[in-house]
Amino acid sequence: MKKFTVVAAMAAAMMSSTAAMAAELEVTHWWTSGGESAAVAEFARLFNETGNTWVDSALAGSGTGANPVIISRILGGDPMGATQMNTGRDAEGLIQAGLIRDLTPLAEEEGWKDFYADPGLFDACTYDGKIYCVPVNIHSWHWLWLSTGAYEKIGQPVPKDWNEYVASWPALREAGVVPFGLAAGWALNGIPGVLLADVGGPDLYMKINKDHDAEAVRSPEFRKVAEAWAALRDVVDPAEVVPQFGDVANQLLAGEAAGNIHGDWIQGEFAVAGATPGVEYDCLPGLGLTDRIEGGGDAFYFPVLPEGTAQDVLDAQTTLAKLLVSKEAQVAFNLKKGSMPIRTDIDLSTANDCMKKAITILESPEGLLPSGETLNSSDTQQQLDDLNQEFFADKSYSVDDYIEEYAAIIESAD
Amino acid sequence: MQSSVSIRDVSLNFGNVQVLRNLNLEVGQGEFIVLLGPSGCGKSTLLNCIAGLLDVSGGQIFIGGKNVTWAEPKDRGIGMVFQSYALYPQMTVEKNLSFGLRVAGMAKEEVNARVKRAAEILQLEPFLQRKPANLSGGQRQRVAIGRALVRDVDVFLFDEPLSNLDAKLRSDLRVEIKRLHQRLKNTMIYVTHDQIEALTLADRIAIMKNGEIQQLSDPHTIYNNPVNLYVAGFIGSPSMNFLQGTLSGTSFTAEDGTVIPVGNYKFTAPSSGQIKAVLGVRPEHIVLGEDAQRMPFSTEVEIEIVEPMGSDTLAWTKIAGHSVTFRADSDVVLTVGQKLFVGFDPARGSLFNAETTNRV
Amino acid sequence: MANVSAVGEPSGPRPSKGFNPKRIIIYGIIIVAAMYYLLPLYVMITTSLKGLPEIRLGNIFAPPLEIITIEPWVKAWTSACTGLTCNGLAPGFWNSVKITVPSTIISVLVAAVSGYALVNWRFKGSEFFFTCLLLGSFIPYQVMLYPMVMITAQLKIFGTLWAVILVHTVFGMPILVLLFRNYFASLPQELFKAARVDGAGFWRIFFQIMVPMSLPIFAVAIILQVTGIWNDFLFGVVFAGTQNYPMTVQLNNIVNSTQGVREYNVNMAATILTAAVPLIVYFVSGKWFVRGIAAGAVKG
Amino acid sequence: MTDIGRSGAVSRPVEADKPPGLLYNIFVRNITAKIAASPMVAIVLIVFIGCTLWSVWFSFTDSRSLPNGDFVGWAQYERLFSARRWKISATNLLTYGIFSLVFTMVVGFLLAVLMDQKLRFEDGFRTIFLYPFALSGIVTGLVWQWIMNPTLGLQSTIRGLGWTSFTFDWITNTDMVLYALLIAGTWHGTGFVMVLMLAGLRSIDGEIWKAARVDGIPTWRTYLQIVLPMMRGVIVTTLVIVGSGIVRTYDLVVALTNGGPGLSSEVPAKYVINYMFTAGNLGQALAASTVMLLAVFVILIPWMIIEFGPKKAH
Repeated sequence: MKKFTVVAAMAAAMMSSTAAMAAELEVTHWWTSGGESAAVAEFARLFNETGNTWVDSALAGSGTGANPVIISRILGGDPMGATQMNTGRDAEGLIQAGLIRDLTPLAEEEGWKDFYADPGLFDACTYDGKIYCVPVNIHSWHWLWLSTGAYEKIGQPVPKDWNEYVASWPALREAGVVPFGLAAGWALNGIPGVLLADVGGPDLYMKINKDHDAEAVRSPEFRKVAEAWAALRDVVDPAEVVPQFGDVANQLLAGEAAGNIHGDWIQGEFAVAGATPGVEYDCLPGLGLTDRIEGGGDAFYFPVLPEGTAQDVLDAQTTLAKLLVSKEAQVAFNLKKGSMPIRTDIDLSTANDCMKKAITILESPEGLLPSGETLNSSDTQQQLDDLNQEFFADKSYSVDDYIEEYAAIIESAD
Repeated sequence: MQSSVSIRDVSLNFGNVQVLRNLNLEVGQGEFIVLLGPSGCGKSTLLNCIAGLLDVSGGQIFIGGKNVTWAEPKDRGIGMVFQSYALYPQMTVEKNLSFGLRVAGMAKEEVNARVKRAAEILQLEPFLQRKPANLSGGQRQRVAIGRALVRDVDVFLFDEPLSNLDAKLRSDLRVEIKRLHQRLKNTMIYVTHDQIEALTLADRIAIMKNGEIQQLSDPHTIYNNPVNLYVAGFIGSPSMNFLQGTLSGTSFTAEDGTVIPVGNYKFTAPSSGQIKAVLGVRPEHIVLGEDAQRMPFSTEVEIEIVEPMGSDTLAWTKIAGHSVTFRADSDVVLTVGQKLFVGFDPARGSLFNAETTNRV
Repeated sequence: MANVSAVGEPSGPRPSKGFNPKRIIIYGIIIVAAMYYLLPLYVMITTSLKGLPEIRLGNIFAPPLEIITIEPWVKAWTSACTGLTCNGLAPGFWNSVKITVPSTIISVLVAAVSGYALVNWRFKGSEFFFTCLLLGSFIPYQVMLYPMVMITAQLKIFGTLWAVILVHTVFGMPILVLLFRNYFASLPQELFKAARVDGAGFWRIFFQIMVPMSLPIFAVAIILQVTGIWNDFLFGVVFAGTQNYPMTVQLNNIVNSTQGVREYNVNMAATILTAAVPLIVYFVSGKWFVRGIAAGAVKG
Repeated sequence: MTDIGRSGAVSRPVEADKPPGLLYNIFVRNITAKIAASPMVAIVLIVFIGCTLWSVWFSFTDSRSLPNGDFVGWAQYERLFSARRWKISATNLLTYGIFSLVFTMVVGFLLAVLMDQKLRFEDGFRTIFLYPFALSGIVTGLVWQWIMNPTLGLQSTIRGLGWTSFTFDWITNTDMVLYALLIAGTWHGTGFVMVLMLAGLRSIDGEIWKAARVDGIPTWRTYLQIVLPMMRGVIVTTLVIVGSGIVRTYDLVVALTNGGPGLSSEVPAKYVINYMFTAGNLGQALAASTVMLLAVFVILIPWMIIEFGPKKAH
């Protein structure tokens, strides 16, 4: 992965010295992990090939590291050329203030909606009927990653769905294998949503997240979800929690941990380590229980640049926006990132087995459930995260209390 | 002799610096000794050694006949009063007085009795419940003395106790300390750089310089028969007039040739040959006018500066080429430029060997 | 104590009792405490000198046994990645210098003048302003972020070094003004009065009389500001502009991202490198710091 | 020294024949001093007062990620006080704050007393105790996370030495995580407290010590009953500095535990920042910060009155 970044940097250096007319465009993002930066390097490479220069501003840590910087720089009148940003309400304020470039004309000209796998992906980018951002991938939390090595140790076949996996826990424990590898902090936050959609089913998921139906939370179906969540809580030993999700990837590859629910970007880590699905690890989309997965995208926004900005730079914004969704960029980026491309009309023959599974799901018209991020405000999401963190950490927190708290948050959700 | 405090061959070094040099001092029971000297002469250091606040580098210290060289301050039977009062600011006067006793585990009645007595002696009764911050400087110093008093000890040590007070209070408190000594009759060792305090309070004064005692005598002797130039110059205000010259036999020849007969001077030893010498004369021993003519030495001088002091008048002039001050009665009218006769009796003066600086 | 025996008549210095149990206990405690305080630094340094396999084997307290490698240091300094640029910490170091030097100078000067004005040129409400400053020191900095962005944007200095200087001046004010105010109050007022009688004005008294007498407290203020500003992440990155991302941004990127295998040794080397400037400041000038604190901070 | 007129202070006597009016007093008198103090005044008025009022105002709105919401009355506060995470955060801060304050003050004082014993290498020891103060909260958190991490740190090392039942899992243990925070926090802060205390000890008149020795008061009692009460000024200054640091505790928590496990080490400053930047609920964040500020006011104002109120005259 180092090679790509070095090549990109060299390319950038050469471009800037030879193509004097080219514009420099600063791009902020928080893709700093191994797989992520390899993926973003593909964007940078392609952008630099257009004669422009990608000035990279990476800031680790989306919420606390990057977000304050990005928002305050746009607000303060020192905007970057383009930026990754959380979709939804964060951007809404900036859009209202007229600080984000309207991409509707470009989208129509390029016919984006025609080739996007799911036009619903634009929902998160749309405000007052206009499009303000470019989703560049679809990623999903709905994956159960399993370690083939761990199951060899206990002499059992690799589970085919969540239930088999749960059944294997005692044997794993006995063999000294960590049943569920977990990274500290935010890595926990995606798991309850996965259980909700896959153990509880898509209907329950939509009732709760879209309709904010508190009664659905009090239903027996949701209780099953909560119990699964509690079971997971009980099998995880807090002392075994590792600092980063990349560490979990390593645990799985080493057979030290048996399974993990995590977003598809963990594949980037597997890829960096040179592992192949079906050999060192296995993957079950929808936990092997359902063929519909929830997904959302990372998106790029283009701030309105201050008056007097050279036309070159404005053109460079347009160039980048077009490039991000181009076939070439989509293939290159998503293969590195481990996420699904936003278009299905491209050749992904080099994709690995896991991605192919995902593409199959995506090709079915109903395959993609809208992401919780777009249905709930980040405020509600934060409250749910807080509840889940607390529930998970406190083994005496009862399922009944959990359901009641959950219902209360859903009731007040807007 | 009944010795209360006895200092034997005490020396103290801080690194290479010798602060006290083989010092000996016997203090009698009930005696009031003042250690006098300029700052840095070692007087406070010596007091701290006696108190046990500093360890000596050599020698022994006896208090009340006991060898206390290695004893803790509290076991030496001393009480001490400090320049900054060193009162415990957050405690009332009463607590300040009693704290040490209570820490030592003394019975309550006894503590109360002692505090009561000290407060009575020092007239502190009205202030017992006040904190030091609400007392005047003089009152604070009395509390500090009281803290030594309640310890019911034989030896009181005072470390420049009055130098933080203004002139008026200082002279008031000086009298109080004298009165206290007369009443209590215990041994007091008192450090000061103020010669008036020393002269008024002391039974004996020890003049110190460079960690050594220069002279240890009663105030009268110190004043009239200083053993060396240093003591002579240090004691007395305005200080003693010095005339440089040569001494041969019974005649002193000043540098400008003026001859002063010193035949009636009481030499410490018979003089031999001719030596370089200094003749010291106190300003108040110089007399004017007709009286001057009767003195073994007299001369006519011109007044240069006149300083009326109220009780008397100081005048500046030159004798034998040296600047000289003399004291005249306040009735005598002196004017600048006036010429008159002055004279003195060398017998009342002091003669020093200019090389050894010792009295001859 | 009155043992007047022939043998042991006390004389000369008090004998030190061979080994004095009290001293031994004191040194014992202080050495144990010192070890506790040094432990993290030790762990950082040894970890940064170990190879990755050795780190994963366990004992974090063991000294590097196999090979002492400075490769992590070289990597952290020259080639660790921030996103796509892999120039290590070196560029950030110079950016941090660019931010720290002017911010320190200006914030300390402003605070010194304010403290001086508070003590010697009292004006109506000066105590009120000072009280507000002290209370202000309890507000989490981040709360001020939006308003400060708007203020600097209004002043048209957002994204420049001036903005970051302003922000550090603002947030350095409470403690620095407290220090200077206390210190100036402890100087003899006669000096100030004498200078005024001599006809010296505000600035002349400040520069020719107060400043030369206040070097200890300036040392404290400079030490506090240099370390504080150097360690800052948020203000530097938000206000100083794209060209001036401080070193802490790179540190944050290096330690908070998983580059495949987590390179603990590189992380630790990067951490030490980033902390080096404040650490050196303390190791070298700790004495002045202590002296200055003793001179200034003691008065309530 | 003859530049009369450069300062209003000096030129004032010239106009002494007419009594200065109010306007004169406000604007002209000591004009240079006022200009010089104007940055401070501006900072106080605009930033510390202005921004505080701004925050308080927007805490009554439903502002999302940008300050542009509508007035909603007490709604944000109602929600704040019913939020479990806020309650946990506030309780945590209270527990951590009290422990941390007591601990840093006591340890700092004890270290200062030890340093006061005429040690050899005093400078060296002092630097050792002080250097953590030079490190940022992030670095402190990272290092201690590394040491206290059960799978890589102290626990595994000691187990590796043969004591297999040894447990030191505070950062992953809900009940103990605050104490893990305390270890790192006191490690970071005690050196500074020690320096302040040492300065306080050294500022005490040496004759007090002599008097206490003559009175036969044991050393520990002298420290406790005489010297400590005399250091009131230093102690108050230290409390304010340490206290303001504790209230703002954020970096350390983020780096060490990130509020976990669960919510068990959440603190108010983190609540504010999370809702401000991650959850995009500025109104909620500002309501929380307003409550924090109010709490500080309640504690500090009585002290301010005692400390600065009556003795205005210098």
